[in-house]
Amino acid sequence: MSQLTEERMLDSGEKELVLDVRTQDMEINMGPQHPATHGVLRVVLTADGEILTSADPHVGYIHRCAEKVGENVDFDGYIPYTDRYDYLSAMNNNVGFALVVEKASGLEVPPRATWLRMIVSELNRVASHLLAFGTYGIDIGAITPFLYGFREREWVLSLFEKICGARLTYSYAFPGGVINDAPGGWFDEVLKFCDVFDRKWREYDDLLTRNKIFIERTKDVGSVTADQAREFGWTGPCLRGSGVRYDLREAQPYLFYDQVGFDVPIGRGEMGTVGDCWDRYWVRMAEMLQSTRIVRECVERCIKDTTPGEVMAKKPKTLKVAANEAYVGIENPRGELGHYLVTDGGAQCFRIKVRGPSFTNVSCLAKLLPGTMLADAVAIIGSIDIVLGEVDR
Amino acid sequence: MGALDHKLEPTVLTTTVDRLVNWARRSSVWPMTFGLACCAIEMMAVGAAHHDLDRFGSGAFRATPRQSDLMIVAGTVSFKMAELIKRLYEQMPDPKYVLAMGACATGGGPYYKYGYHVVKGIDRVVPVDVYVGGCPPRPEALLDGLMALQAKIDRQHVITKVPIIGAAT
Amino acid sequence: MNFTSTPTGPLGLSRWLRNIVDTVRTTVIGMSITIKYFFTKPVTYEYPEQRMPVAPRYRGLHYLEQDICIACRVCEKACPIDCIEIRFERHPGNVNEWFEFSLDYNKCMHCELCCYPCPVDCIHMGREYSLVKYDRSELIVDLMAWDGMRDKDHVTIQAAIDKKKKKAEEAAAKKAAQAAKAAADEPSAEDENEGEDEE
Amino acid sequence: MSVTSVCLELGASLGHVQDGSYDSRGLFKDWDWFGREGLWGFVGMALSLAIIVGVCSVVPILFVWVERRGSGRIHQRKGPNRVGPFGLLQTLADGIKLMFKEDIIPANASRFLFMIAPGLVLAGVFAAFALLPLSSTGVIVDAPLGIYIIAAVLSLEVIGVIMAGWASNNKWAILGAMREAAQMISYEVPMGLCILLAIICHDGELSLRAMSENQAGGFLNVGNWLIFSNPLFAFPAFVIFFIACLANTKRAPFDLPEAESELVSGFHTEYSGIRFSFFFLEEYASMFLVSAVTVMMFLGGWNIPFVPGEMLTGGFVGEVLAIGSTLVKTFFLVWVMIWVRWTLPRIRVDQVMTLCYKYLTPLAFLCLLGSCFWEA
Repeated sequence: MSQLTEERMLDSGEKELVLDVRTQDMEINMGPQHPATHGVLRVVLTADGEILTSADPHVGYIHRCAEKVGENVDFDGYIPYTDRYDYLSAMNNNVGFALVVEKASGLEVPPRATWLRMIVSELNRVASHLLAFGTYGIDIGAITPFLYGFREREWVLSLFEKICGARLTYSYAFPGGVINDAPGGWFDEVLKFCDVFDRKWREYDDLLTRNKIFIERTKDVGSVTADQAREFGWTGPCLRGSGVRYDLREAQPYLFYDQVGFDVPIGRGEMGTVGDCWDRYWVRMAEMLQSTRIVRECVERCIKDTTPGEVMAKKPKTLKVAANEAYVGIENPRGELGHYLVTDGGAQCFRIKVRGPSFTNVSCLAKLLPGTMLADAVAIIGSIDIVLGEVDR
Repeated sequence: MGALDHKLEPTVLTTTVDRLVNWARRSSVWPMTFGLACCAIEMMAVGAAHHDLDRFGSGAFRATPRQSDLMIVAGTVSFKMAELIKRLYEQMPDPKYVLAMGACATGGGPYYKYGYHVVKGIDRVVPVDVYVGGCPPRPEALLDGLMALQAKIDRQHVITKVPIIGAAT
Repeated sequence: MNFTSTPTGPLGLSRWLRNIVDTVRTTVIGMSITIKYFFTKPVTYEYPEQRMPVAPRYRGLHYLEQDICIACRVCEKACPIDCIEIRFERHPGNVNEWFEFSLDYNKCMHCELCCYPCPVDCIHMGREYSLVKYDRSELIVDLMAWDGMRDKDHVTIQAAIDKKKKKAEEAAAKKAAQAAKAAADEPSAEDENEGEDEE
Repeated sequence: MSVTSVCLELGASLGHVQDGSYDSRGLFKDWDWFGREGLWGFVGMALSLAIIVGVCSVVPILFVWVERRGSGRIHQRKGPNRVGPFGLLQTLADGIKLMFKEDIIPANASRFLFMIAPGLVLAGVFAAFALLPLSSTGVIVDAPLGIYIIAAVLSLEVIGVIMAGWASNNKWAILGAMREAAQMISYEVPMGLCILLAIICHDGELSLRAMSENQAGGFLNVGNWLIFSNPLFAFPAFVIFFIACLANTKRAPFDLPEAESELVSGFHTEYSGIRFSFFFLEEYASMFLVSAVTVMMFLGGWNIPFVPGEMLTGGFVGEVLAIGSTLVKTFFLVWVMIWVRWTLPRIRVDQVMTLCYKYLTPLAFLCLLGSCFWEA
């Protein structure tokens, strides 16, 4: 720090002595071990007091070479790895990869498997958004929502455990179908969960969403207009939070999403400007209700239209796909999860490229954070809801 | 403790002190908020209502390594992260414990074969006290791991001499 | 682009009052929810004593029905990370002398891919989940119920060897008989010799 | 009020007590269960002192347990229940563990300041306990300026916190310390105004004991409690004072100095072992202290509904009842603090200031003015 006096000419022609206290901005290293970075994101912040002047996200602390592994293991063997890049929405990842292999190989999937895939995808969306809700609460400073969110999440996990045998890394949807049919009574329990969840959702609404402090913390913070969101390449709740109605389930329906009715909640700037943290958060909350709505309809159709037991297509022991290329994007809880698959006739992917939503979403931090306060930075990072496993893959 | 560390003969008094301190240490193992990957979600689930790590007095997740006793390495450790784990471990005050949770932390896990990034076992970076297998382990398994750690703490010597293993009695 | 968190609008009296009312109202609502749960029964499972029900399909630690295992190594090949290690020696009578059937939980990701292709359905993922060790090498779990061979295996092998011997002898005898028959068509002396041998 | 004047005032009160020139009813003057003379008098006095000090230092430890169990129940979990009966020994175990933990002093820290900061913080709070009456005679120093000395001694804490933050040589710590400084000093304003209101309503009494005595009587021995006798202005003032207390004790939603999701652990990021436990204890001790002060000023002190005030000011039973009553009310307020913590999100640092200067201070002024008219 140095103190300098300098002379400055005023408009009136008089000279003025200005005491210039030069201060140095503080460089803060947020992460990789920091409670608010949702894993191992590292953001190098420059702060002038509490106001941030620049932010520089560093990723790669949990790079797990998912794509490289895909070139080495066969299609079935890669499914467990898809679980692990976005570990909060493993079901969706399974479905996404299974779909792209099916598209490349032309495998026919039994309808029951498709319905089951939809049910588990939507349940997983609920589970994932519940965790986002909880951790966002913690980021803002309320710990109780996290516990409540996990309480309901545990129920979803127990449902998953019953159908596929795992709590977090499901490996449920394989190319050609799903591994197991739903056990007896599973559908009833799913419906019961949906009903109870809708009631609990109102509590979340009262406890956190409508809380004045929470609103004050999140409204007008990190506002992103629709154009800016598109420029960032955002997808998913982040993009919809900015008021863009773009949902792959609606825009390019995969599975049977064209046969079920649901709304696409978008941010309307209810509390502040369109595309602020509250809107992004709200889109997630509203999506959970839509998910339970889809689940209900899927369960009904699944029971009515399909015969139990037919969940896996007939396929050779080792699936080989002729030289082909395919891209399938699905709506992950965090946005568009795209798999671009190139095959060469072998049993492995020749090349698999994963387009992770979190990675694209997180890229905005360098633009979004400067000018906000440190506490806002936490709120913004939380509202983007990144999963570092997928950012780095 | 400093000067008294492992200096005193085991008498009624010193062993009682040992037991008291061990009791206190095992009853309040504060983990560090440090999640790496998938296992971290299960670690959070352990803290949540259904499993409730706080029953064991370990619910106080501390964000800073300075106040934590236990580092739960929950997830894949890449080479880039290994360095930081080492640093975090060194920032923790003694006595400190490390629990390797899940296959990735214990030995490279699913990435062992094709991964060019993974530290094949976190014990190559920091000394590990308890290994919990699974991918990811169920929350109950982590609780088992905590109980195993408590059993290990119970066998510690704080001020009394450490018996030399294999010495003639 | 400007993303700063600027406060919106002037703080008029009506907004000032509304803010106060909102804050108090939402705080009271939130507190009523938390206190409601304070008087609700906890959902905690007291773990070591009480256990959360584990689904029948749970993919926990593996178990092997060694009796019916035919050591075809399909599971070993199916594993994406080669965490199954099988070493055995095949003896007569389809008896395997087991040296190793181990699962390395340092690598295993519990994907159940080893279980699907098993032709005799002998490897399963059980509902046991707790694998806590003080040493990393202990995470390599031996799935074998027995090492090497059991007594009855020896019997089986012996029986198989005997059977084989017998078969071989029979075959030899048959062959010899055939040869004899063939020889019988030929004239004389050898035929007698053979007959002597048999006696 | 500056530190010097506080010390002077405190010293003066103590000095007066010692040379007998200060005629106060404090210092256990009436606690003559063992007789006032000779050895027994000394023993009695020591015992009484021990009770006060014991209560004041054990109670915070209890609060930690209450907080952990209470938060557990709020979350539908069980909370610590394996260490001792109902997990009651949990805090003790934490304490012993922290005591036997390595005490790290970072290499670049300012060693001396780093080492004394936690002690200073704790000393500030425990010094204030000396002025806190639990019953009409259960007070160590009944200073005539009691409430202001407490307010001033409490704000000593901020010095310790800034010291800790600065000495740690850690960016999170210094940010936390700065937040603490801003927050504490700002919230002294509405706090002071509410204290002023209480003083006005209590006939200009500054001693907490006198304030409490002033609230005896009335309808069912409740009517004279300040929040009931002056419901229009004193009740909002009570709420404002309580909010300011939350901010002063760094409790959520004002836990910015140690905001875990933002500043790792705030000003005590670098502290480990016993020194950290000082900060930990200080938080709960000051919770107890400010709650007790609130009780004394607004919630009728040691007065119990339906029990005549005279019964509580003399005799062994009366003392016990009075202390019990104070503790119960204080516990309730502490519970509300815990309850609030597990409900509300954290406020941002600029909103803390907004809340203080744009909402609480004007409201406190209004209440002050209003009660001036009300009392007049």
